[in-house]
Amino acid sequence: MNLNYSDEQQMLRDQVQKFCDADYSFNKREEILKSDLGYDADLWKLFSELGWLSLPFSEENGGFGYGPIELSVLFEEFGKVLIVEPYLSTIVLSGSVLDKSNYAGRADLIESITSGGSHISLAYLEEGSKNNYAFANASLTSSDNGLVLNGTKALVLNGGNASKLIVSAMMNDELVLVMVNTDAEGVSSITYPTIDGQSCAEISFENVQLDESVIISKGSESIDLLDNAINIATLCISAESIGCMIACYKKTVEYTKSREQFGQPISNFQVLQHKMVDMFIESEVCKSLLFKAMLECESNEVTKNKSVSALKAQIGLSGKSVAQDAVQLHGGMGVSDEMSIGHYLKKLIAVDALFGNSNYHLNKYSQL
Amino acid sequence: MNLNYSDEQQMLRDQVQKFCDADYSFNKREEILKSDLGYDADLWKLFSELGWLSLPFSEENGGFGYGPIELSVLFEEFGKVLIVEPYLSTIVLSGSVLDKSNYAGRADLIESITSGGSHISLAYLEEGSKNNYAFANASLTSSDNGLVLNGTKALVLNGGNASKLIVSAMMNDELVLVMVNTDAEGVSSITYPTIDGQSCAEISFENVQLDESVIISKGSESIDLLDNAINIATLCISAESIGCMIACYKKTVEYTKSREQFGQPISNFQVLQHKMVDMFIESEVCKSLLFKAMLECESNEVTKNKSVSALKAQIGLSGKSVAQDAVQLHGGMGVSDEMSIGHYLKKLIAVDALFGNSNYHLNKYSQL
Amino acid sequence: MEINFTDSDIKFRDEVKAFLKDEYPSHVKHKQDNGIELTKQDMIDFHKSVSVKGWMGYNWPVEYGGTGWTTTQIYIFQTECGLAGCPPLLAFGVSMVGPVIYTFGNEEQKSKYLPDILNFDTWWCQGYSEPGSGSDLASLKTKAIRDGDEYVINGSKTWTTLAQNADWIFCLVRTETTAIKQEGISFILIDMDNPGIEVKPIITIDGEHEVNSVFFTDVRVPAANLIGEEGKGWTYAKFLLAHERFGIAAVGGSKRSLARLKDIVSELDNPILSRKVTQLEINLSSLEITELRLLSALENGAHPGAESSILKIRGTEIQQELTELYVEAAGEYALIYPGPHGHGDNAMPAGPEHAPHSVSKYLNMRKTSIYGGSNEIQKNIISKHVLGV
Amino acid sequence: MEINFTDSDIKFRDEVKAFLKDEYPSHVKHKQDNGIELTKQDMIDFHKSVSVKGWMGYNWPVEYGGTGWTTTQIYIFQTECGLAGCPPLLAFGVSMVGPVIYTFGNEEQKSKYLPDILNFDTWWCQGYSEPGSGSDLASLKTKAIRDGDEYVINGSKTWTTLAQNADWIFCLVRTETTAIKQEGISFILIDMDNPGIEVKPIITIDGEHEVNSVFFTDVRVPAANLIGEEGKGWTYAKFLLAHERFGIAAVGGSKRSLARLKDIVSELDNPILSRKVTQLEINLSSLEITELRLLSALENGAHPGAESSILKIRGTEIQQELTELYVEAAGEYALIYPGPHGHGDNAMPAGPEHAPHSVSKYLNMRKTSIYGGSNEIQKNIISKHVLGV
Repeated sequence: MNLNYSDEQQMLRDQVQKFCDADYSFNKREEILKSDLGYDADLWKLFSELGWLSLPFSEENGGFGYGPIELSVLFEEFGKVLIVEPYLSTIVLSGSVLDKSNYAGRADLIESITSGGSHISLAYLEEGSKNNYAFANASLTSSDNGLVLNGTKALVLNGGNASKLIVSAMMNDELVLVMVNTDAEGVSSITYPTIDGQSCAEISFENVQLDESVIISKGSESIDLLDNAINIATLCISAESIGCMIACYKKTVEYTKSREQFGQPISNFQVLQHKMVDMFIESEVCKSLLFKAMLECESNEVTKNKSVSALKAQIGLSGKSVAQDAVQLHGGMGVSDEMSIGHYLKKLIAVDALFGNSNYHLNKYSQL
Repeated sequence: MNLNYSDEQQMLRDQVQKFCDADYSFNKREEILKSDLGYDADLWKLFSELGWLSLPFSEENGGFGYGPIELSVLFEEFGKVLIVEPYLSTIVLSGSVLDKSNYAGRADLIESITSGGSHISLAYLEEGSKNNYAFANASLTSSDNGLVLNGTKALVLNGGNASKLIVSAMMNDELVLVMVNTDAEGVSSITYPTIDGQSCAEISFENVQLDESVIISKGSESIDLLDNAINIATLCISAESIGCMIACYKKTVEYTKSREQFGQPISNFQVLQHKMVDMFIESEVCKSLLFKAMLECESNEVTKNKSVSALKAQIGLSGKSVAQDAVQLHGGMGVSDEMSIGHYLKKLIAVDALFGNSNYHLNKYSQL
Repeated sequence: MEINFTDSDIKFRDEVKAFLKDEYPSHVKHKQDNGIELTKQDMIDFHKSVSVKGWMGYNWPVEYGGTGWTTTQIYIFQTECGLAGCPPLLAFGVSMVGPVIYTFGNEEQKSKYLPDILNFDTWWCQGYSEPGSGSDLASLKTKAIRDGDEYVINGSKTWTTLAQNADWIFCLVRTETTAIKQEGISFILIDMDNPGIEVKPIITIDGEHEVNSVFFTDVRVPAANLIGEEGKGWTYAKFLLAHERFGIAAVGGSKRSLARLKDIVSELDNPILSRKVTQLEINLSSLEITELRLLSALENGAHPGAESSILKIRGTEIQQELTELYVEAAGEYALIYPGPHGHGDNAMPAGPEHAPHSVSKYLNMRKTSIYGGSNEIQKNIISKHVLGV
Repeated sequence: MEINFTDSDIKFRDEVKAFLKDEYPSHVKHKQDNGIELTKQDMIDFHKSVSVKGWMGYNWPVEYGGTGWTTTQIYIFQTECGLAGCPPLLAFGVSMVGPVIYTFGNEEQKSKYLPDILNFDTWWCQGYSEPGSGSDLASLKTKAIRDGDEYVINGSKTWTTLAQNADWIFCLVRTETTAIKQEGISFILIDMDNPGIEVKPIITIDGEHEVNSVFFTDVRVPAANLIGEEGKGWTYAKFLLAHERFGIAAVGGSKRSLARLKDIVSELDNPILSRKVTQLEINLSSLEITELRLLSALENGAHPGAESSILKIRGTEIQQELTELYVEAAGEYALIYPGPHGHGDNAMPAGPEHAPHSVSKYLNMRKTSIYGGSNEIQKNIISKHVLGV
């Protein structure tokens, strides 16, 4: 048993941390959010050059073959400064599907995203699918000219910036994943802002003509690919949340020490001190559950699913509690959009909404 | 709308409070608990002389015809000093059944209990009945010589001191209530201490011979009698709990003001102050729910049951939280049996166990 | 003890209901029902409808043009407005500066300001908080220096709600530097049109522009605008805070919001969320009775003091938790953030109908445990004044 | 990073399991499994079984007769003992006074006391708290006045666990009155057979006699019993507190208790209670990993400090909540209180088998958030030392 980070992992953390401290101030982030893309294309290129975009890909696909521990290091640091670049969507979600698939074009596509050149989004959800991604209303049917895709996918992360989509649909009662160009005829989308400053899209497919080569996987393989991608993504956003929680208590400590009321720094008030201690404890508790989930990734289905659901459920509860207290202890400043603290709250609420919220996972956990 | 106590109610409170302050010290209570009876027969006589034992009975049965508001005044004050006399069992539970029944012998029996001369206990529960008192495994069957009672009743409050029992049993698929002498042949009991210093009994009936005159009620009338008695008893123990909670925060305020640590009274610590405020708020919140339940006693079934379940659920939650905090803030002294504070915790845990605990009533509430 | 209202109170309630049914402007109602942000004109239209009915002075004595209602009637009026989904009546004029003027102002001031408040011809805002003062209100620094018949005001106020719409502001200003900071504070009325006043928006985390910073640079205000005595402003400010005791529990609005939440959750098959709704319903019903108990005590001549801080604490906790449960009910659709202006009437939001505004409402409500004396301060007050600690 | 134990740790764990299976005295096991209170002799029998195995010094270096185990091995040993339902190993000798003696004592003291600790021939108790000192330990007043070759001790100690069974007591005493209260405190060992010592039971709310008051009247103790230097007792006391860091989380015992609770609750059709059990299970699994993380950091040469207060806070919260849920599972049968001695082996308790001891255990566990530095004090420690507030 050894729950310490390796030297290599520690080096990665130092590298990411250095970047975040130096090049990702809250003002910089605000500027990025105001831009049309909603992320910084230059920084994305830099991520590529630093090798970060290649971290999780297998060596055969040109990656570093890193696992969830390294990803969690990256995401924890990302969380601390609220990075908005679409790493989760392009690299973790779509990247994992491609990396594990037997899709013929995967090497080129992985190269296209790890080079920072293009984005692929995963369109696996539909309205009302309630986190059950083993089924879709979208359909892929055979026609004289090949295949026809119809349906509407919901909440496609970064969908507005993607040139390609991995879409789940039913074909002969089997779930298939297919690769679709966003500029194909019959594809239309509406982009919505998300609470955490990013964006997602509702994408409709109306008689989109495809050929057999677009099929990535069929049946249980599709479900396995989605399961794997979403599990890893869940670990990533949990690590990101822990970064947010750490930032929340540190910023709150700093703020309450500097803020004077009734002739003394408000950090002198014991009730505030204990609230900050609770925030610290919540972040530590979540970190422990993250460790458990990361280290049980390769265990049997039940163990793995239990540890992921325990983690995600707790992240939802703790994240909300920590960020709400952070806002409360910042007083009026806490609800001001100019201060960073409220944006951690928004990120943590966004994380809870992703991949099943706290209620969903508590319920799932108790049924496993 | 008027949520103030009337002058008459206020006078009753003053009278009870005066008695409790003057004649029911914690040491006195400790002595009473060590006695064989487990309550003070002289005080019980005094309660009778003061008219307290007659409060809830209708005027035709020689009582004052008072309702739940007056009973709640009495019980709130009782709760503040942890009165152990068996008012709940004899007067509220058995008394209510008799008072509302058409039982021929009710006037004499009510006279026998309000005079302080004897105790009657209500034997309506069985092991595993899960608060469903509309059904019993105990059976009343006809025989050549009259009726025969068989079965075992559980958790009969004050059962060891009762000369008579009101027993629920099934007869021809109907619930009946019958009056049984505890010295009848075939009646045996084991007495158990309860957490709050009182006692209850498990009572077995083995071929107990009875005649038709013992039948108090049949069918839906039995259920109505039990419903009414248990609802009123629930209001009473809720009021008692509120008395306990008030005592808890007042005693804790007093203790923390007198207890010095690190060179100052520990009441100076803001975390302790806010915990005491929370204790105060919980007691107020419960009082409001008690008012609602008392005032909706005569409403339709759903309204009445909802308000009683909301009350009992909250009493369980708040009572535990308040008393646990009281113990915690008393530090080591809080867990010492010599101090009164721990006994409030025990009383509040006992109250939660009675008539369906917090979980039971939350569940019931959500299904109404 | 009697939980039901008297016949005359019931008659009064019916009158309020009828008013709300018939005269609450339908375009405002439509927007409120659909979570669409109200414009300044919408707010004026709503308040004018109350004015026209003669009810703007709902908590004022008759002699100043108020309704002279009993505490119970005021409670009924507020609760019914909440149940009908009205926006809260703006407190700044009728509940804040108005009572200060008719209690401490001179005759000239009364006749100058009170009618405009009752007609909602003046939109008032409140200049109390300053950058750096927070819950320690008396540490305020904005200076008013007497110069002939005028005061010259320099300094700044913050968290000024809807200052962008306001015609006048009432301010606490420092007219003297004293050893005890509460002394030396005065209460003054300032026309927002005065040169030297600058209003800068503060955008809150829900993306709304509801509050502002207000900067005063050499603003010259007639000395006649001073209320009462110079240096007694803190007394008037405390009077004002005590005056606004009820309504803060927001029982009516919360009941309305809970009813809708229950409808939504009943469709969801989400036992954990249902359980939370049950507990919230119990909490709300206890809050309602707690408010009625305090009301009863008041009508009975008692003077419940710091106990009413419970209404602030529990009322805001419930308002906040309601919005949290809406967010939970929105599930994955809580991710989408349409912003405070929503999708307007045209664009079709994605996901279930109740989802789009859940998060902005949630974020907006975070302020309630901070403003009006944070909930921590309320607990300090109870600790000191009720428990004597 | 690797969550699994190494092969040699697994081998070690199997050895511990085998020991517990074969040599944990069966009469003790029977009583523990059935919630029957242990006698003094039962406790001795259990400790002797560990002694005989050579494991009493499980957290001592080899040179003093300890096992020299790694932190991981210590963790495994403690956890397996908890999982097997063993009573906790009494800390007073082996984990408290023992390390103080081998670290600060002289050779004579080492050879006099250590072997008896390892053989469990001496039952130690701890004389720290005094009436009135509470969490402010350094305010202690018990005096030790030097008189020739002896100290004369006057004063009293309280909350002295199992003093009624103890042969010796280690005490903090005041040998000098100093401006800084931490100075002037000394650490001394006292034979409980000394004349002038009186032990009075304190009965706790669960009805148990577990703690005592100990009164010292002109008790004469050889000066040779003083550990280290006069006036340095506070240093040794702090060392002792830091030494006992792990195990306080009680993960093994809580896991055992949770498993049984889950069995009980699975029969109950009580969704609200089930929900609480789920959350508790998650909390316990996070606590387990938190302890392992600190353990790993320790083994890696780091010095986690106040972070370990989390183990105390969360560990006791979980222990307490477990007993709360047992009480809830007992339903109406929580009313019956068999007392700490239960019904013995003969009388048949009423109600479901799991109910009778639920309340006494619940009441007993209330102490855990109070003793060993209350949970409020632990939060003060984290606030100061981790957050720097």
